Amino acid sequence: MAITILAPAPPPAPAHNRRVSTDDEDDLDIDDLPSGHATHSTNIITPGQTVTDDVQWMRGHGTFAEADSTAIRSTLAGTLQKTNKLLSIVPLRARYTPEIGDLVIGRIVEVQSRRWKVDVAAPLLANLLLSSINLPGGILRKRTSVDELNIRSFFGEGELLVAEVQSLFQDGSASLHTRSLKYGKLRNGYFMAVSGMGGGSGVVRAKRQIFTMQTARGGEVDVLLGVNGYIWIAKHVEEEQETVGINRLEETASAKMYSSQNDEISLETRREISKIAGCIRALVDGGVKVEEERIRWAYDANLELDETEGETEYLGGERGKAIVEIVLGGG
Amino acid sequence: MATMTTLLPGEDVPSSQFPKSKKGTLTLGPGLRHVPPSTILATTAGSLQVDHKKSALWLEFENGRYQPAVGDLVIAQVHHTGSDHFFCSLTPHTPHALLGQLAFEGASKKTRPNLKSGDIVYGRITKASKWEDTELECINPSGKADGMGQLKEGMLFHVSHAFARRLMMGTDKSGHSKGAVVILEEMGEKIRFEVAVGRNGKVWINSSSVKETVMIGRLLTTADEEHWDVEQQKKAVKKALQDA
Amino acid sequence: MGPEIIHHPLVRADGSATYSSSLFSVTAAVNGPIEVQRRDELPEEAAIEVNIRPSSGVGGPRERWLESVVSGVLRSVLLVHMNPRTLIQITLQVTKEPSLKLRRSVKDIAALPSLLHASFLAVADGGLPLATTMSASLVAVAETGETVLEPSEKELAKSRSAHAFSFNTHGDLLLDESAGEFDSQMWESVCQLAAKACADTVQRGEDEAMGNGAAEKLPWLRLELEDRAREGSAWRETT
Amino acid sequence: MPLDTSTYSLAHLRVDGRRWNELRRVHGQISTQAAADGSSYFEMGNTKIICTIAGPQEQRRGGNSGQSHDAKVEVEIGIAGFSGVDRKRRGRNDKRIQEMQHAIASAFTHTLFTHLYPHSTITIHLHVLSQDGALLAACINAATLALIDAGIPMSDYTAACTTGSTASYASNDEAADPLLDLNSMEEQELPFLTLGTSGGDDQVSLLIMETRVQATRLEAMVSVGLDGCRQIRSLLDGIVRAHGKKVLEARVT
Amino acid sequence: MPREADPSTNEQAFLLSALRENIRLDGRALDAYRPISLSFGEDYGTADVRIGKTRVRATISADVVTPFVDRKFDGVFTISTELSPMASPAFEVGRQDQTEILLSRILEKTVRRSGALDTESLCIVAGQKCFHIRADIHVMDHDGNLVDASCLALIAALLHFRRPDVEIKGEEVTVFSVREREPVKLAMQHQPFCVTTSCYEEGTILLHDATLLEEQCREGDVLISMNKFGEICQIAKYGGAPMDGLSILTCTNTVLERVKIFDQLVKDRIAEDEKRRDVGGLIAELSAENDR
Repeated sequence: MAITILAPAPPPAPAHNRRVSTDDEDDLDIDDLPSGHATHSTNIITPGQTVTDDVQWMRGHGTFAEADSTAIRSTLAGTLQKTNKLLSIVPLRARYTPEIGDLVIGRIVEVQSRRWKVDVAAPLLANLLLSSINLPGGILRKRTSVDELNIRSFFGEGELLVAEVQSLFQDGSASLHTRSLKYGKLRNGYFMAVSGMGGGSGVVRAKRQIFTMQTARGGEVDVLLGVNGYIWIAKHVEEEQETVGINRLEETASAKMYSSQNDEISLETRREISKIAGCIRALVDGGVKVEEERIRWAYDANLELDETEGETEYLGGERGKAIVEIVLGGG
Repeated sequence: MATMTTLLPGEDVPSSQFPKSKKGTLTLGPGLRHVPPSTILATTAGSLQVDHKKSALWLEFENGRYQPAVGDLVIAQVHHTGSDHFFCSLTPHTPHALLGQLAFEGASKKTRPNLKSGDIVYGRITKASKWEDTELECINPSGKADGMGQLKEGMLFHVSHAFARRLMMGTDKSGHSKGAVVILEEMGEKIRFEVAVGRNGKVWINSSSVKETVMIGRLLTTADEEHWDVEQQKKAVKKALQDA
Repeated sequence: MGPEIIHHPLVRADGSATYSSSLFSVTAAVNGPIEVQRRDELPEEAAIEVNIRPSSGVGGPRERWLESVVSGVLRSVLLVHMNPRTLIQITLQVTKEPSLKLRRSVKDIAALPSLLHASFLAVADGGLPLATTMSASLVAVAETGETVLEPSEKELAKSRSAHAFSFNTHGDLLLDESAGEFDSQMWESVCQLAAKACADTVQRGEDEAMGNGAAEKLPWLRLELEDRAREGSAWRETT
Repeated sequence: MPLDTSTYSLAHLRVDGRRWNELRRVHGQISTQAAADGSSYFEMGNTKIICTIAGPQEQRRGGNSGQSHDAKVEVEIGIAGFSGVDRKRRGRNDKRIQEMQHAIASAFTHTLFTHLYPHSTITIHLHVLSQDGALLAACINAATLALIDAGIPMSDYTAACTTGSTASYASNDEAADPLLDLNSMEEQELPFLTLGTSGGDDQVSLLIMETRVQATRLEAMVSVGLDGCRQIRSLLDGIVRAHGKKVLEARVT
Repeated sequence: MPREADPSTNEQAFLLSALRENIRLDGRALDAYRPISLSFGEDYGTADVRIGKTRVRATISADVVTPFVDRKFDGVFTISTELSPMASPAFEVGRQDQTEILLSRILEKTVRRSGALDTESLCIVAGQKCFHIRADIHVMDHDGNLVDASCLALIAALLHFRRPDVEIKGEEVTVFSVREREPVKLAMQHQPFCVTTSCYEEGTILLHDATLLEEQCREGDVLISMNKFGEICQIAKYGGAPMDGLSILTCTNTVLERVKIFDQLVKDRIAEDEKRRDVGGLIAELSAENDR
């Protein structure tokens, strides 16, 4: 192993000069900051820092005030966000906190008598009630005690699913549902986890979280971006749109709905799936938010680079940086 | 009072001691078991007590863990909340007793009492069996709370379950305390306070001042630990009131 | 000399007792019936957990063996089916041991009666349901073939064999552990001696045996338990 | 090997050339481990630590903590066999390590807003790569950085450092000088303490001393320690701000 | 996994409101201890300490072992603290509990690391034979303040203990049993005691000798071990509510006062015990014999 001798580091800056006092820190111009979700200040605020001691502001997420003072202080490292009179701190990075309507990908952790416990990368496991899933044999079918006994035939431990957050409990844990044909069990693909919605670089809430990509050699590939940072990349399976009645369609769909058997996936498709995963990983490493447009750009960028620099399977390192550069340059 | 009969574990109750009752049924209290056809054995060392009126027999002993029995009034501590029960603890390290969320005065599916873990309630045991969970309620058959329900504020003091039983015995016709504990009565003449006694060895006291609550609680716990007789109790109450 | 007994020496435990004979001193604490861990749960009866802690050092195989013997005897004395799916937890702390060097096996046998008495008294103090009263005794056989009831340290050190027995009030044998060399004839005579000794500790006061006036035959166990029972309802007399 | 403390009184310079109130080089990085919810790498001189945070996540079953409504903070410290001079393997049950785990966990339980995450657990994993004194202090600083990275709300930074006193307890020398941030050689010879503060007003949240010292010397040691913690806090703040700036830059482009 | 039951909300709230009025549930002053009793067993080296309802027993024993290779001139001294369900059903056999770890660490730092026992005096033949002094702490009843009680019991037991006398003739080492020759006292260099201060209300209320309920309700604690000469042997403030640096310093003053009381208590009890044992001046005679 080669030994590298590092150059001696410079002595630490004399810390005495940098007094920890809010007066010296960049003054925050709360008044000038535009209100709204999309914008936050570019100043970093750190834990314990006083945001303001003006009583006109209300404290939101990421702030606190000590019992005997009116000063609003930060509890996080992040940026300031103003919504009318409400001040909150958006952390640079945080674990996913569920919100109603979020599309999430989860993994079954525990099967209970009438519900599943699902890991969605949140502080608490999410609940999926037996009554919140589509049962095979039609949406309107009544739930029976037989279904309760057969609960493992729908989802077993370790299986993956895509669902929507239906409601939140008092303690902040989510209740999920899969009562739509686009939700349900996941198969034929590859799972990856990046950090989720928490202000960090990861999956962001976008118009479309599920989309299909036409790949160069491997046919169509589905990409499902869970807001919680879990991502599923799978072979696209055409729904058999035969000339059957609407009821019939549901029946055939539901028969396959809870299958855990993968279809035949060609080597080419597998390779394309791994390339898309590589692109996403490169984006995350480069601090770029993960969303449909950026993934498509990254994929195209990689194809281009394949031609100019030769094909490679590993999309990290130099290749990753090159992809990110192209993406940031606008595709 | 007749000489006391003391029994050792495994000894039978002499038939001469059976209550002379017109009723055919005998009620056996703690410390005794029935072995068919007609033997009654002691399960621990204690003194035999007979109530001829109620045709009841039981053994009295001092120490040990509280064993739930139907009809006992107890002070229970909410441990956690289930979908339709509160899981309560009667004594530490024993399985939880169930308290129905609707077993409160005026409770309905819409207006359930909001008890959090750590809150205490005064309730009655409705089910006690070695096979099933113990169950509690805070409501009379008539639908009234009758003093039961959540105990707010105040302080909980821990005494032996035998002492708690004595505290709950009340007074006889002539106004004498049956349980030979007069602290609460004596104190009640001078100070206003609320009290609830649980058979599980817990006494809840609430008064307008911290000092008084502490004073009453300490008198009770010391009386229990040091086996004060009535005279000692009276003296101690007097002294405590003077010092206050 | 009768053994020395302290009732309820501990505050936290549900029942406790200290038993001191000329050889050993043991403090027993019992907690129960309490919640049992799933792995130890018995569907029809209470689980019994016995823990023996030597006065110095941590317990080893010999303590584990003593624990199994003690819990076996207690299982036959306690009405375990009265509290199914619960735990009765007994901790025995040895605080005094013979200072003379004894053979391992003899010392273990010698400890048994003290351990059993301490745990029985603690269980009785804790008000746990008991089927019967029990007593235990130690007999040593000297090199001369002479049997000695409740031997002293020196007698034990010089003994050829040592025997621990336990009987309930009906004279049923609950425990029989021996160490050393002996034949079956010897065993039988020792057993009879022990049975008599055990019965003596709980005989009724009115019995004629009392009239003999033999001081060492005082039914100490009965007296202790009765005293205790009276104390528990002493308050009644003051009214 | 006895430390030659005599040179100190001459030049007022320590074995590594520092003055009495000088910290060693402090270096920290944030978000070093992509897979963790939060992570950091922290150096105090030659003491080097990697910290990763898992959680807040649902409490494992069987914990049976029933009544607790707040998140539980757990700490696991792994000391690499090659981290010290003697290649001693420390088992999981080493009481000294368990004590450190407890100290760190209870220090952060108080500064983190654990009530925001009911029934969940926050696990702090600390991997010690190299030790050269101030082990506990470095662990606390590393954990502070990683917890900030994990976005878990806290009332303020928790910053820690060690202070010692020149001359061992044998000589009751009133003229003993306090020393800031001891290296392992100094720790072996001199009485020292680890001090952790949270919040600006010298609020001591952790203080551990394991060596015998005259009570009269404690005051000087504590006050030097408080000053050291202030320095550490501002250094930590600098690390967080630099990291934040980098993240924001990437986001804007 | 059993654990100590949490006190009810009412108890916690009441305890704090009482403390705000400077009232403790047992009527003590904030810095007062519950009645302390210290007694010794028949054998040497057994001390029984009761602080209120808390009861701890320390037993010292000695045997002869080979010293550690890296410490040829030192004897071995170990302290064992194993909590059993006797003290509280919350303690499980064989599982290391947080309370147990901290108790054992504090005793280790207070007594062993501070050099209270002179381990060099335990050496018989360098590198070959030395005494192994073993201290067993048995907690019999747990009603708070285990650390202070255990530390007191341990120091008292160490002072009370006598190890067997030895004689070295060339290579030959004879260890005399208690019956053969009067055993000798251990060489103690100083007697440290630990005092726990519990804090409430953001460190504004400080009290000593907390009961179990008071311990369960406290925000933080500072454990300080000192000897009567004013030397601090150990300070441990593990997290908890932050405290003013200055109030920790003032803490050490009250701790020192308490330590002096402990020191005197142990001294008096030891003297009483020796007097009791020394019936007819027998010991004096024997020790005189030993001295020659």
